[in-house]
Amino acid sequence: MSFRQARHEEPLTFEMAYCEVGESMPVPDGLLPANLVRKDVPCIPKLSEREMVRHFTALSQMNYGVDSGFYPLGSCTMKYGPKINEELASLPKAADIHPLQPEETVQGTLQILYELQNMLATITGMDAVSLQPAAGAQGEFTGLLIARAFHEKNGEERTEVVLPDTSHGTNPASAVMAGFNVVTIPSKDGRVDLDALSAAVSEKTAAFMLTNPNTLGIFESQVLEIAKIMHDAGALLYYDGANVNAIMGKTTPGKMEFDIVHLNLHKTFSTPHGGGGPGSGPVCVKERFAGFLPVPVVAKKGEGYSLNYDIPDSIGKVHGFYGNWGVMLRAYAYILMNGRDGLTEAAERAVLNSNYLKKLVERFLVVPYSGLRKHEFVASGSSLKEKGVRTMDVAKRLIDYGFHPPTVYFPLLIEEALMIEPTETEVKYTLDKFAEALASIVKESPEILHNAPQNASVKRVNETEAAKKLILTYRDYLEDIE
Amino acid sequence: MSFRQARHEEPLTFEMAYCEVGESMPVPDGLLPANLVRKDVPCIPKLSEREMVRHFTALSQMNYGVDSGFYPLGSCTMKYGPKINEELASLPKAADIHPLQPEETVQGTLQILYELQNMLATITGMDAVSLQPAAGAQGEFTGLLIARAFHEKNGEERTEVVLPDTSHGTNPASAVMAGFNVVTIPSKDGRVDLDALSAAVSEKTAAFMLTNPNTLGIFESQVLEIAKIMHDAGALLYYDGANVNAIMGKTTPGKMEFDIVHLNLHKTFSTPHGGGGPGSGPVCVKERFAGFLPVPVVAKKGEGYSLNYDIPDSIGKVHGFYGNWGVMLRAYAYILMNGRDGLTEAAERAVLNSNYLKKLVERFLVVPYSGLRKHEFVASGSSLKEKGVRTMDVAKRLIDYGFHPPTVYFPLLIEEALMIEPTETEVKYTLDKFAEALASIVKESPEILHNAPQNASVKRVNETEAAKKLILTYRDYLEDIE
Amino acid sequence: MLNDKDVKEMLAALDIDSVERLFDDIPESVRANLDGLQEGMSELQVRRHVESILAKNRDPRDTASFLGAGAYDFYVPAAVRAVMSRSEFLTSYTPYQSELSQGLLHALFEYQSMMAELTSMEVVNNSIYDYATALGEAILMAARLTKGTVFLIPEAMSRSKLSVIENYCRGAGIQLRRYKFDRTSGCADLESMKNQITDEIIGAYVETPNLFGVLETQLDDIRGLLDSKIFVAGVNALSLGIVRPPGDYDADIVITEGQIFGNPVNFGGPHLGVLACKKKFVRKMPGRVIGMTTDADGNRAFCMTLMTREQHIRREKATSNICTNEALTAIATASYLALTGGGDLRKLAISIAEKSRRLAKRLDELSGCKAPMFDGAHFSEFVVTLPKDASSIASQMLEKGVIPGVPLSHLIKGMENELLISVTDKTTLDDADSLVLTLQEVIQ
Amino acid sequence: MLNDKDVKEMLAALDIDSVERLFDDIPESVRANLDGLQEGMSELQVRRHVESILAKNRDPRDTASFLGAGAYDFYVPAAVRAVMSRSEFLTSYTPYQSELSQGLLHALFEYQSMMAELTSMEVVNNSIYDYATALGEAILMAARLTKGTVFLIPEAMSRSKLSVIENYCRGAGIQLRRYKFDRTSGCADLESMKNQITDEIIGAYVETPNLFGVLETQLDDIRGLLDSKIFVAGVNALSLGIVRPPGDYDADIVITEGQIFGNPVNFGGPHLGVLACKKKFVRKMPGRVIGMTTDADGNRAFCMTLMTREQHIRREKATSNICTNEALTAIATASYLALTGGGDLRKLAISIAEKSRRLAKRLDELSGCKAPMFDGAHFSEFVVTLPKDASSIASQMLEKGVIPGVPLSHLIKGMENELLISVTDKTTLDDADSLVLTLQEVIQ
Ligand SMILES: Cc1ncc(COP(=O)(O)O)c(C=O)c1O
Ligand SMILES: Cc1ncc(COP(=O)(O)O)c(C=O)c1O
Repeated sequence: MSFRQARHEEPLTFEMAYCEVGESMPVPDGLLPANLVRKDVPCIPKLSEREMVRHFTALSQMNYGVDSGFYPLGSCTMKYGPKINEELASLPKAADIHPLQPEETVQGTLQILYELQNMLATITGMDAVSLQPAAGAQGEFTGLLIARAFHEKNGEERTEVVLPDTSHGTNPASAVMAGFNVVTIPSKDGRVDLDALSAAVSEKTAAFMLTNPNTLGIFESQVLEIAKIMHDAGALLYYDGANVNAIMGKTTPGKMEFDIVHLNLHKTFSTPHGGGGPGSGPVCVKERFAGFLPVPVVAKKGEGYSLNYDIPDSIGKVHGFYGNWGVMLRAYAYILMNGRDGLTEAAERAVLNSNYLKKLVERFLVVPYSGLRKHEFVASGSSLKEKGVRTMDVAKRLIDYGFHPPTVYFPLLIEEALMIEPTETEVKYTLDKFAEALASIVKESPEILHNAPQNASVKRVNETEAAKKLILTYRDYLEDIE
Repeated sequence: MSFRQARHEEPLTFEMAYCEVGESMPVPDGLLPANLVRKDVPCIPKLSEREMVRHFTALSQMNYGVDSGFYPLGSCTMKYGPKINEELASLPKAADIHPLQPEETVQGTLQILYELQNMLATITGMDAVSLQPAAGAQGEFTGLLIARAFHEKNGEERTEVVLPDTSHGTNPASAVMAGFNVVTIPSKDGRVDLDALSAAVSEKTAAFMLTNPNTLGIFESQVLEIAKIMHDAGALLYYDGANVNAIMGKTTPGKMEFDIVHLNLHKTFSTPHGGGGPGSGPVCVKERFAGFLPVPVVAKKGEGYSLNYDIPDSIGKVHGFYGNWGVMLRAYAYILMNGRDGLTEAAERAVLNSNYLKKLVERFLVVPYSGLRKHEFVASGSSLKEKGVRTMDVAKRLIDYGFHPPTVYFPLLIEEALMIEPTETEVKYTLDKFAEALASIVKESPEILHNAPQNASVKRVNETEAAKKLILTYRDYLEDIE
Repeated sequence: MLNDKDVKEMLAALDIDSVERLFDDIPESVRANLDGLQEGMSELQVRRHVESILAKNRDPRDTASFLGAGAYDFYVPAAVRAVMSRSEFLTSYTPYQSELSQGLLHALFEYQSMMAELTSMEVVNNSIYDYATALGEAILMAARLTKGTVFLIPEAMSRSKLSVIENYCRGAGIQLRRYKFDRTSGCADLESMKNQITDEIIGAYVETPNLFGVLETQLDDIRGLLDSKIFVAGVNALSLGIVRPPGDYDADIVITEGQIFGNPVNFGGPHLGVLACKKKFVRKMPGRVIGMTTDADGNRAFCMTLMTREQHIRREKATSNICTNEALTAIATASYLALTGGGDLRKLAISIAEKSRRLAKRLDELSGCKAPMFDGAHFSEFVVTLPKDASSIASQMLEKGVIPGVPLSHLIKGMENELLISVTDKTTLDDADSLVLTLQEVIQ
Repeated sequence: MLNDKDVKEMLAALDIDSVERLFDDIPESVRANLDGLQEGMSELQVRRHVESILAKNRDPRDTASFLGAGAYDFYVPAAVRAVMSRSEFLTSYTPYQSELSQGLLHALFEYQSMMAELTSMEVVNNSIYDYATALGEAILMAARLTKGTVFLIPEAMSRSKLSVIENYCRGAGIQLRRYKFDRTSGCADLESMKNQITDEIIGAYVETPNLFGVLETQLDDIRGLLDSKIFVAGVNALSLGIVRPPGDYDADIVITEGQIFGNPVNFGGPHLGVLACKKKFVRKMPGRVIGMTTDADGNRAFCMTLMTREQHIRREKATSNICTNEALTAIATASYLALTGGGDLRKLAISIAEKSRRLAKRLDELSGCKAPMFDGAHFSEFVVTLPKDASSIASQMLEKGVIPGVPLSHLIKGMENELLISVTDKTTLDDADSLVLTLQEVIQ
């Protein structure tokens, strides 16, 4: 007996029911000027509640989440999120609060946000916090806008952001969105190459973006030297906090002399990833950048709390309201529940799991760079190339064993990369099983691997065809089959 | 592409984690007398929340409910239950109310129960209602205890309950539990044989139990004659309300001159069946039996509501508290939401679906007895016997097509019975698909049918071995493998 | 709903012009409509309507409450609710088709196994409606196992429970007789029991903790007294974290209430009647049982077994009429127990017993109060004797926002000044403080 | 957690004696602990703690509220929440491995299709954070499609939205210029727009209904004015049940807020930024897109497509930095739309427009009030002009339990006496009555 994902013959909703387009459903006279009236009823088929629920239930069974099994997607921290968080976030007093309610009617929410700001300041070792960015990437964008405003205020025109080749794709993309040119420096032995860094830094450098531990899972032990290089050059050190899960209770970006930090609440602080989102990417800064944070920041006001818009150098806003409150509330509950010891233990267990699994995987796959890892490690599938097997084949085959594959082909400096982050919520039993599966996959025939997966709801998906045909809606589909 | 149920290699919780039995976990001195202290810690392994949730999530995917697909289990009315019911039943003001709270603190609950009593009286055409029985079978038991008490009060010793051979298994079982002897009469043309009934009825007869429409889905049109026979003999007419779904808005047991009725709230009034329960089986009676109902009944008291224990001839209690309030609340919400027209339409659509599907099925299977059906119909697989195929094989093969099989081998008077109840919440598309599946199964080879199912999480289960080995706990299993 | 395209096509296939034709077999003489009901509402209206009515209830968030007596408001972890909401469990029914229902069967097998460990019994069924009906079924089962006609039950039994079992015994003609309790310890009076043990006796029911919250100490003696008669033990499931389990003193049939593990109090239902027994008695057991077996490929599989005991096969010869049971609450309990584990169950039981002790002690210090009333050992519940009528004290305390417990007079006769007090893991120190302070005020 | 059996075995395998060894690579000089945080709590404690803080919030159950301005408190059906709670959706991430994620991909493809129908656009992505950021991305996208450097936006735009798009435009060096509105109708002033259309113009953003709740009437004229420049339309998604969709007037890029369909207001987030465009522009679009394709057996399958636009492949050349998006709210919206269908959406839109009309009329009858302030057509929201400062009237009304709407001065400058009022399907007649009565009292 082995894993097999459910398979349901689910049509599209458009194929299950018909649109009422043709039916006359006039807009009452005089309700709108005639030239504004929509003639047709939108072609959205209506399902009964039974049909709708059954449809999405079937679809859900053809999807895989952390609650379905091991999901070692490197860099994404797919840890289990306690169910209590979901219940709290759906309480009417949390979910049905309107963002424009008068302050005195949202004191509960403001108190939680205020306390969360303080908790995150403690966890990061920073001084001031904005909870507004709606995801990690937006945190980066916000942080870089702050850096930009800071330099501008100082009358400096700094146009470049430097980052290592191991950095996450959002880092360069955010830098560009914030108006910077990107300078990528190569790594050395899996860490920042200090010489390359020194060479790249100049009076044009606005900031260096780094995640520590980096995306190879390696701790950048020379971080204080890096900080010195940057600060000596008048540039800032930006911390991509996606990997804070590995260091809670051991060190902080503040202590490592970073200037600006973003966190991914949906990673370290357990919000389920929702099939892609929502997330939350707070920005934490040292005192001298506090005046640049987005408005509003939650402040204490007498006995109560208020939204403070009075931030002189504020960059303004990056979200229509205050960011993803629903995610912040979950993070707040998670931090409360774990407390200082719980968070520290989470980091410890995450790192233990990662090093243990690395040890197992090293028996049959190369894991470039020796030494300790933090929350994740990157193995290379390059040894399989000679038998015509790519890392993607290994990934697809892992599906047949009931595991979600790791992140593949990233970071780019590792050939045929498999980036594995077990997280602290997994137990040894699962890690052993995963390593066993990987070990046997490595030995399997290319045929098997090329034809994987066999046990998912579909066989290997033709992504090339998708990009060529571009069927992006039901209407596209109807045109295509004509 | 076709249906395939999920399959997960789920161990038993006992195999996932270890028991802390061996570990010392002393009970503090003096907390209990030494001879009362449990020495060992109960051997129940502890899973982390992640493991527990993942385990039961995997198990759930290997289970099939109405939300998974068509579930035409005859007699069980597997209709879709609106999700709002679940939310209402889990509100703290519904779920966290203690049954022994003072009346003034549970006025909301009492009001709902009071209104529900009245609604059910209207729907059944009866005069008084007890919500206490926890399921249909307990409703029967309660109803028969009332019949018994009624006759006893009249100084009559009536020891027999008569019922047709089409009656549900709980009917005779309940009659015996209530202390009656059971007299079963054969049916004629799928209906009660009036001659057989007359012959069976005597001064010993306490009641005749009937469901109308009966379990063949046939309406007993002679019900008033039946009532006359019973009442002339001084016996009562008991209505098994499991099939009320078929007649709401068209007739009532009251109008049909039944004396005592039970309903299955979890069938007609949409509570999900929960893998076997909970249910709720209110008993509704004509005025002359009101004084025998279980205590308490909810009564109006001034502006408020109270639990009335002052019922002179009450049979007493059949449940530790007041029955399954959680189920009653769902039924209340369901009746509110549907209203008179909604309930009538539900019956109409249920009957339409049943007759339509019967029409389709008749093309390739015998459906004994001609004419209209109400909510369900019973087909016979007898024609397949010659090729060595039993109804159970057909049922198992339906699984491969993604359908839950109908009730099989009941009622007994139909050879190789397949008892099919589509319910009103299904659409034509599903009925057509089901009939298609059945049509092709009938033509499939015996090999295929004997080896079905192939697409469930396991292959055909060996029930004989289960009964022989009797492995009923993990401990039994350990002993067995030794 | 009834004028859509589907309906038209189906009517055409049936060759009729209106759905009404399908009801031609219902004679005019019995026609009746639903005009007594109101029109339907939208989901939003229903929600508002129900919420506005329920707002009249007071719940433990408003009002500190010390009610127990069979329903215990323990915390239900969110993860248990998450499991309960899995619609594949929620919307399924009795697993008649085992191949499609392995998930439920597997979970129920685990439920059986965990409950067996907890009670130290060999077999556990898949649920009876609640504690009281489980006791009723246990007595009927006991009667099937022996030739007797009389069953012994404790004098101290709540009216409700007594009434339920009287009803269960009525049909089978079983007579109930009562044995006394010791007025000092609150335990069973063994002399009284012994005196009544004759040939016609089926067996006896012993409750521990009993109505007074007192733990029975002479269980081995009772076993001895009963000899080959059937020993039915009723226990508090959580107490078994620290208290000797019934298997240990050789009980034959055990009942308990599973609600305490992962189910809300629900105004008394759905609850979870647990019934366990020795394996040699399993063929006389009521209700469903799941067995482990294999499938055609030899893989592990589960199915319902011993179905020939049940009504759908055996009809009037069945061991019970039970059909719809409380499976979903059993799943909740299984997930609760898996999340808790034996060790934490023991810790929880210890903390509850200690909390109960502390509270009793504080109440005992109030003038005119004695707590616990009885000498015997207690678990989570105890009786306090008050200087005045407990019902009226309780009413006065309610006005001050405290529900201090169940006046014993609501449960049995002749104990007017007594109040039954229960604590759970939700009982806070604040709750305890307000109980003590409010009681003090009221009795002054 | 860290002294269990597993840990011991893992440490042994790693040949170290303590987990602390795994942190030897973190120099002493940067060590820091979490002593600033408190100790952990149990789940029950966390629940109570959070609930007690949240109790300080007032929600629409306590307080009639007419707030809108971008967040709309429509009823979320229980069935939508049931779908949202399916943990296979909830706990998954971006469907990088399409074979294992067909369910999500399928649902998102349906989302794209339904939103395309609603807007009459060809392509819809899988979400931007919210409306304001979707607008920011839309302007950046427009800039990629043309050579211009200046983008036209309406004068009447809320401070927040303006600030967000200014930040989005900053890096790209896009200049924002404003076109005026007509003081009578509240619609765009076409002269003002026309005058500003020069070679350097990228395009223009038109909002309908706009900040004042006024529906733009001259959409075809605007399209004509803009010629080959990019026409970005911002709409109220529900209004499209009855109002001409942007595809109909040939908009190039469309943004809207999907929160209104099946998502709670959530104090402003998570919301659902919707971004649609013409298919010919899809390669310049930000965010994820799902395509239909086949699997190795030729069966229908779905996958993310055009990923070379995205940051994880394209890095600094990506069309956006967006990675984590709002997929779950898109699923909620898909399920909401499937449950509602086009016809009921139209009915809902009609009933909301009518409700809004009725309310405006009642307010207009109050002395010193004018509602709606503008002549133009409205959908669900309108501005009322009050005889006095709107902020202080709102404060006084709050004391009487009504939140009457958003004082316009909170959103833009120079409109002190104006209040923006919005209705939803949750707004009852009672709510409307208390708004009218309370306002009457306060302005007297
Ligand atoms: C290292 C790193 N940085 C940044 C991000 C971007 O964060 P988000 O997806 O929340 O926008 C990620 C997300 O995968 C990441 O792993
Ligand atoms: C006709 C009929 N009567 C009685 C019952 C028993 O009801 P319950 O299962 O609620 O005890 C059933 C249940 O299947 C039934 O179908």
